[in-house]
Amino acid sequence: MVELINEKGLRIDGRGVDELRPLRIEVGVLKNADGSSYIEMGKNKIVAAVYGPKEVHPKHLALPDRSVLRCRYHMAPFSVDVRKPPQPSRREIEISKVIREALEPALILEEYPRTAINIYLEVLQADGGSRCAGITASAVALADAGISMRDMVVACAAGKISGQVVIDLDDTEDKEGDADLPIAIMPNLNQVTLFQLDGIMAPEEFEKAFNMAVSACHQIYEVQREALIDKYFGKGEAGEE
Amino acid sequence: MVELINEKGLRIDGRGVDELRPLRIEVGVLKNADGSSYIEMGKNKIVAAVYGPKEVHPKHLALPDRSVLRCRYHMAPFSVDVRKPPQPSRREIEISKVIREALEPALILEEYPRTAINIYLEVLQADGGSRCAGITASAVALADAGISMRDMVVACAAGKISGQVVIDLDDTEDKEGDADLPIAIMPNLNQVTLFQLDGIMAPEEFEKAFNMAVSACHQIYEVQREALIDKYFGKGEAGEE
Amino acid sequence: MVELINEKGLRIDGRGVDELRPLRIEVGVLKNADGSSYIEMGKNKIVAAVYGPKEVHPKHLALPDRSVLRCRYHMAPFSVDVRKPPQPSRREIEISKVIREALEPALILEEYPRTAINIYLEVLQADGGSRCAGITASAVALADAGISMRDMVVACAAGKISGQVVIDLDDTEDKEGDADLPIAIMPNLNQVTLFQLDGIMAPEEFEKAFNMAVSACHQIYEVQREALIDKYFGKGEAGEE
Amino acid sequence: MSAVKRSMVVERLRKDQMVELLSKEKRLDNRGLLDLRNIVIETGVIERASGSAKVQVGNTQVIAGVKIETGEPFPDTPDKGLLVVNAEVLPLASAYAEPGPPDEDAIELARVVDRGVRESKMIDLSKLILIPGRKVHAVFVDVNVLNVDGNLFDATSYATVASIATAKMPKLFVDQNGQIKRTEEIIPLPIKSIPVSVTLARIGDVLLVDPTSEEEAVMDARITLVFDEEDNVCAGQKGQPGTLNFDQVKLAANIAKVKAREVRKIILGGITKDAKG
Amino acid sequence: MSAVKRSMVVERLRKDQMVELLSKEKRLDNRGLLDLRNIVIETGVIERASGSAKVQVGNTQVIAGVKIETGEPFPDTPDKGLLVVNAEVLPLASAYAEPGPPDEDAIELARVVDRGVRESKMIDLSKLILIPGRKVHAVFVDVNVLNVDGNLFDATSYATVASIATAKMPKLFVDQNGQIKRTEEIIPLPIKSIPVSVTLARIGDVLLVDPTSEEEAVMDARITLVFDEEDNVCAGQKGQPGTLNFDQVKLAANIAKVKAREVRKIILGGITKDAKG
Amino acid sequence: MSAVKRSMVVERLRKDQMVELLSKEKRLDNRGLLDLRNIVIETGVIERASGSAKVQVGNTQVIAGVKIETGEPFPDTPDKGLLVVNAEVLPLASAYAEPGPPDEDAIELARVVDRGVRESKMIDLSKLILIPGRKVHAVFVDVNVLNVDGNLFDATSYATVASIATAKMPKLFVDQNGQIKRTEEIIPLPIKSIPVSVTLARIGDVLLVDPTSEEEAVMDARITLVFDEEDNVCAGQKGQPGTLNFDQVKLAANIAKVKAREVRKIILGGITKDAKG
Repeated sequence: MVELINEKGLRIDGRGVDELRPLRIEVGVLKNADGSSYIEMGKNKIVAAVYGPKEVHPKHLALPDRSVLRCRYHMAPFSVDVRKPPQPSRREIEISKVIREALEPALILEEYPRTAINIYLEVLQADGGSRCAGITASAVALADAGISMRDMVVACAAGKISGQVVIDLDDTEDKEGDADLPIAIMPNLNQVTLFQLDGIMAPEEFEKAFNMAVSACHQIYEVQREALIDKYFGKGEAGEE
Repeated sequence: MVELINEKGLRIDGRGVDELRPLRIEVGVLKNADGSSYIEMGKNKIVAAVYGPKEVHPKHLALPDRSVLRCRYHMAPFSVDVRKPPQPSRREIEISKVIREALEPALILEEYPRTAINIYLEVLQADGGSRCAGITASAVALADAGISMRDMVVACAAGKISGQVVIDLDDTEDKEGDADLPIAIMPNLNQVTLFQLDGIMAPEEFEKAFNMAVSACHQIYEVQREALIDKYFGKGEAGEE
Repeated sequence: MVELINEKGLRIDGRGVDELRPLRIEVGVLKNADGSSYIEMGKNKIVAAVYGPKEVHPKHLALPDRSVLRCRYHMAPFSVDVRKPPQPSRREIEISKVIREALEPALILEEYPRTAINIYLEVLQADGGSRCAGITASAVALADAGISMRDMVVACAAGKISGQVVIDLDDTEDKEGDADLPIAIMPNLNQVTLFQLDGIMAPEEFEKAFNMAVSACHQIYEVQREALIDKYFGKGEAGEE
Repeated sequence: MSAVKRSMVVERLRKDQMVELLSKEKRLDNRGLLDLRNIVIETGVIERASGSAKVQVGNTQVIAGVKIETGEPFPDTPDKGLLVVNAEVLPLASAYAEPGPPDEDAIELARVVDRGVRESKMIDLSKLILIPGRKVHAVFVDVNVLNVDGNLFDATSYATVASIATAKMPKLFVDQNGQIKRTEEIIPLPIKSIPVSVTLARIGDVLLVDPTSEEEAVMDARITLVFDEEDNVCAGQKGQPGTLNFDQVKLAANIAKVKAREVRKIILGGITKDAKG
Repeated sequence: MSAVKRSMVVERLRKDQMVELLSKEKRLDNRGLLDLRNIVIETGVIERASGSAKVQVGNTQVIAGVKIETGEPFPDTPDKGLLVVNAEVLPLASAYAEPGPPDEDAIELARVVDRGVRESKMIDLSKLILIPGRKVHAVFVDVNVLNVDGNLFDATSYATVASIATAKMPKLFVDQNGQIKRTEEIIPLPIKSIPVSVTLARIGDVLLVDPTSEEEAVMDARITLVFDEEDNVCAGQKGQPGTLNFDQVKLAANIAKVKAREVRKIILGGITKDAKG
Repeated sequence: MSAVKRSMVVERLRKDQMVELLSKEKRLDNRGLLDLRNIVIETGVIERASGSAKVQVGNTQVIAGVKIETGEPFPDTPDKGLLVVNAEVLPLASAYAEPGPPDEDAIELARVVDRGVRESKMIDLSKLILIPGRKVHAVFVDVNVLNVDGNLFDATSYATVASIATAKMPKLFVDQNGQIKRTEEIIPLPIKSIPVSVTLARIGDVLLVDPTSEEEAVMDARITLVFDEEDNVCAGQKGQPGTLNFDQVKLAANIAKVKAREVRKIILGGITKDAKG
C-alpha cells in the first residue's frame, strides 16, 4: 500500500488535504463550435464543445416543448497509460449519461423547443477526476454558446486516502485511496446535480467529504467566472496565457 | 462412446424409449407481458412472453393486411455450461427464424392488420430440445395473450441413440446420440410446422422417429391444455405449485 | 530482396517491362444484374455488377438533380492466401471510395435524377492491381447496363521494381517492388480519374511511370471495346470461350 | 427501458396527482414513504450456474447467474481475480424494452451494482489467483431483468449479491507442469462482506424508498446508496436530470443506512436457506 | 434476399396462376414437377484457395472456396478439427440483396449446408488433429452466391461439397520442439462420404423439386433433405411459414432420396474431372 | 465530415463566385494560389503519450498521440515492427461531424497519412523487433481532428510525423528466459526520414495549395503528394469525383515538391524545439 499522505500531512504532489490541483480554464478555443472551452485540472486536459440549439435528426426525436440535451464524454486513445480503443467503453457511456444529467438541471431547455443541444467532451489526457473537470468545462462552454442557464454547474470530488478526507483526488489517489466522492452542484441554487460514490467511508466521513466537496466546488466556480469574464470583458493588458 | 441405453432398455435418466421428461407449464408468469408462460421440460427452464398486437416501429414495416410476427429466442449467459456471450449467436438467429415459422401457420394474423406481435423466449437453463420447449411455451403465451389461433402448436423431438429410436432427447443424448429430429405440429389440423433433422437415420428409422415425435406432441398438447385451463378456469382446490 | 527483373530484362513471369499480363473481359455474366462483366487480369478474377438506376432507399438520400452513385469493392474470403474475414476492411472501404470517384466523372448522372446506381465488385481471386482491374470491369458493366457515359474509364498501374519502371505489377512485384502508381483515365477525354501512389520514386521516374501507365490504359481500352462489341454485335463464328 | 413517450399534458397531470398524494404521505399502493415492497429471494434456481438467485421486489423480477471461469488478470492488477457484472433488461420485461445491446440505462445499472460489490470488497479478489500475473478465477455475474416495475438498481443488486454469496466451484490447483487441474472439492467464493443497496426517489419535496415504475415515471431524482454490515457507505449514485439539495442528500444517506439493515436480514435469509437446502 | 415487397393483389394473382399451371403438372420453364434444372459443377476455379467450386443450377450461380488453416479445437471437442461454413448472398446476386452481415436467411442457409456436411461425416474431423487438445486443422468454407434464381440450399450444398472433396493441403507435422512444420507432400482432406442435398417446394397441394425464384416467391413451404451414399438421411430443414401434412413429409423424403442418387452422379463427375485435371 | 447538404442554387453561385475570384488569382483569405496558411506545430503536449503533437494549419486543428506497445508481428512480415495510424474527425470539430466509427473519409485520411509514413520508411520497422517472428514493438498513432477548416490530409500528416519523430520509449530487452524487461534507458524511435505532405485543390482550371473548408466545398478534385528529403515522391492520392488532366497531375507534383521543402523547415523546427525542451 502506497503512503499517500506524509507525516507533514502533505499529499504525494505536495498539496494539503483541502487544496485543489492547479486549474486553468480557457474559453472559446474552437472556431467551429457554438461554444467551447479547454480545462487543465492537474494532468487532466479536456476540450469541451457545444453545438446547438440546432435541428434534431432524426426529426421524431425532437420534443415539442424543449430542447433535447445530448452529451458525449470520450477519451482520446493516447489519454491514458495503456492505449484506449477509440470506440466508447461502458465507462464512457455511463459517464456521458451522468454528465448530461448533471448539466441538464441548469439549462432552460424550454426556451429551445424542437431543437437539440450537443455537448462533446474530448479527454486529451486523463487524470483523476476527469468527469468533474469535464462538467466544469462543459458548463463554461454552454455559457460561451449563449445557452440560457439557471445557474453555473461546477464539479469536484472529495475522497478518503490514508484514512483522511481530502479533496480533488489525482490518478494515484483515486486508484490507491479508499474512496472517491465526485459531486456537481449549482453554486448559487445550492443543488446537487451529480453524486457518485466509490469506496468505503463511515457515515461521518461521508458527511465531512460531502461538505468539503461543496466548498471545493465554490473555489472552482470562481475560476469559471474569471475565465468567462476574461473572454467577454477582456483581461486588460494580460496576454492569452 | 457413451452407453445411452442400458441392457434393460432404459435411458441414462431411467426413462423408456418413448417416455417424455418431466414437464411443467405455467401460464401468466410475467405482469407486464400481454401473454406469458414458463416451461420446464427436463432441465430446460424457459420463459415466453408475447407483446402485441401493437403498433409497428418503424412504420414502413407494417403490413396492410396482417400483423407482422417477430420472434426472438435467446439464451441467458448462465443457461449453459460454458458462459454464452449475451449477443445473439448464429444458432440463436436460425432458431428464432424456425420458431417464428413454426408458430405463424397457427396464428390468424389477418385479424390484426398494421400491427406487430412479438414473441420473446428467454432460455434460463438449456437442456436438449430447448427449441421444442420454446415453441410449446410460445404457443401457450400466445393463447394467454388472446391472439386468434387456428390451432395450438406443440413441439417435440424424436431421435436415435445407441441404435434405437427414442423421443425427447436430453442434452447428453443430443450430443452423444446419432440423430435428432425436432418437429412441431398443429395437433388438431395434423400439419407439420417445424421440421429439422440432424444426424444419420435409415429411411425406415426416419419414418418411425417421425411417427413417435407426432405421438409425443399429442401428449405434450394435453399439458398445454391443462395449464391454460388451470389459469382460466381455476384448479379447484389445488395451489399453484 | 527478391530479384524481380533478370539479366535479360524479363520479369518473373517472363514479361517485358512494358508488357501487360494476360487480360480477358466478358460482358453480361450475371442474369439478374442490369449490367455485368467478368475480368481476368493476371490472376485477378473479378465479377462486376451494376444495379440501377433505381429508387433510392432511404428516400432522403436521393438527390433532386442527379443519380447517387455507390460502389462496393469486396474481396471473397478465399481470394487471398490467408482467409479474409467477410466484413469490409478499412482497405476495402478506401478502395470502394476511390473506385467510385474514378468512375463518377464518366457518368452522366444528371440523366437519372432521384435514383441510385449501385456498382458491386466481387474479387474472387486477388492479384496485384485488383482495384485497376475492378475499375476496368466496372466501366464495362456500366456500359452493359446502358448507363449514359461521357467516355469509358480504364485503369492500370505502373511502378518501379528492381530500379526499373514497369507496368501492370502482379502481386509479388507489388509487395517486393519499390513503388506502385495505379491510375484510371478517360481514354478519349485524356483525364485522370484515379491517381494513387505507394512507394518511392524520383521525380523523373514518376513522370515516366505516369506516361507508361497512360499508354497501358489505352491498350486495355481496346480489350474493353472488343468485349462490348462481341456482346452487342457478336463474335462472328467464334464461341464464347 | 425509459423510452416511454407520453402526452405531456397527461404526464403533468399524473405528476400533480402523485405529488398531491405524497404530500399526504400516501402512495398509490398504500405503502408509507419509507416502506419497502415485499422482497422474495430464491437462490440455487439454475443448476448449470455456479450460483444463481431469483429476486422479486414487488412486481419487479430479476434473475442472476454466476459463472466462474479461468482467465488472465488485467495488466494493472496482476494480483487480483476478475469480477464482471452485466445486466440486461430483456425485451420480455416491459413493453418499452427493446432487443439489442445494453443501452445507457442498463450499463449504468450494471456498473452501479458492480461498484457496490467491488467497493464493499464482498469477494476477496486477492484469493482468486491461480498463477500470479497469469491465471486467475474470473467471476461473471449476468443479471436478466424479467419484469420491470421500478427499482431495478436494488433488485439487481440483491440478485447479484445472493448469487455470488451462494456460488460454488470446484477447487483448482496448479500441478508441477503449470497445468491447472480440478479437485473433487467444491468450495464457495471467498466472501468478506454483504453489500446492501437502497434506492430512494425524490418526487417534489418528498423522499421515498423503493419506487415503482409509476413513481419512477414522475420522479425528479433517484439516489442509490450501498452499505456494508458496519454501516459504512461503499457506493452511491444519483440518477435522473433532477437535483437534490444538500440536506436531501444527507437525509437520503441516513434513511438508506437504516433501511439497509432491514434488507440485510432478508438477503441473509435467502442465502442461508440455500446453504441448508 | 427475400425482402421483395409486391402488391398483394399481384401476389395473389401470380400464385393463383402458378397453382393452376401446377395442377396440370406444368411449370413455367416447362419442367416436370420432379425434374431438376441443368447442374454444372466446375472445381479448381480459384488457384489461391485450397479447394474451390463454381456451381450453376439453372440460373442460380454460386462459388465456394476452402481455406485450411491451423487453429485451436473447441474446448468440448478437443479431439476434432474445425469446420466452419459461411454463406453470403452478395449484393450483386439480386436486386433484393443488400450489403451487410448475413441476414437470417443467409445464416439458415449456411447452417443447413453445414449440417449436411457435418452429420454425413463427410470430413473425418478426428484426422485433422495436429497436437491433441491444442492444435488442429480448421477448414473454412466460404460460399458466395453470385446470381439468385431459387434453390440456394442445394446449389450452396453442391459447391460446398465439391470444394471440400477436391481441397488439397500441404501435409504438416509436429517437430520435437512442438513446432508445426510443413512438408512438401500435398494431401487431400480425409473424405468419408459425399452428402447430397435435395430441396422441394410445396405450392398448393403440389410438391416439386428444385424451385426457381419465381416458384419460391409463391411457395407455401420448402423442405430440404440431405442423403449419404447409402440412402441414409443426414440432415433436414423445413422453411417458410407454411405447413406440410404428415404424408407430404414422408413423400418429400422419398422423392428426395431418389433425386439425390441422380445428383450424386453429377457431383461425382465434377469432383473426378478435377482429380484428373 | 462531408455531409453538408446545401441548396443547389446556392452551391452553384458560391462556386461561380469562387471561380471568378480565382481566375484573378485571388482567394477569399487573400492568399496567393500557392501560399500556405500559417502552420503551428507544438510537440510533447500530452505527457502520458510516448510522443504527441498539436498542429494548426490556419483554423484547422489536430492533435496526434503515439503509444508504443509490444505485440505480435503480422505473419507475412515476421521481421518488422507494427505501425498503425488511425484518424478520427471528432464530433466537436465541425457541425457536420458525427459521433461513431470512422466513415470512408476518415479511413481514407488515415490510410493516406499512413502510406506517407510507411513508404518514406520514416520508421525503420526492422529495428522494432524484440523476439523475431514473435514479439515486436507496435507503434500506434491516433490523430484527433479538433477543428475542421480544410486540408485535413496535410495537418494530420504533420501531426503524425511530428509525434513519431519526438516519441520516446524505455529501451526493452529479452532476458535469458525469453521475458521482455524494460531498462532505465529512454530511447527515440529509429527515424530514417521525414515525409512531408502537400495537398492541392483544382477549382475550375486553377490549382491552389492548402485549401480551406470553403474552397474544399467547391473544389473539383484534390491531390495529395508526399515527399522525402531527397525530393522523391513516396505517396499520392487523388480525391473527389473530379478529374485532372495529364499536365495538371505533373504540375501538381512539381508544385508540391517545392512547397514540401518549405513545410519541411517548419516541421523540423517543431521537432527540434521538443528535443531541446
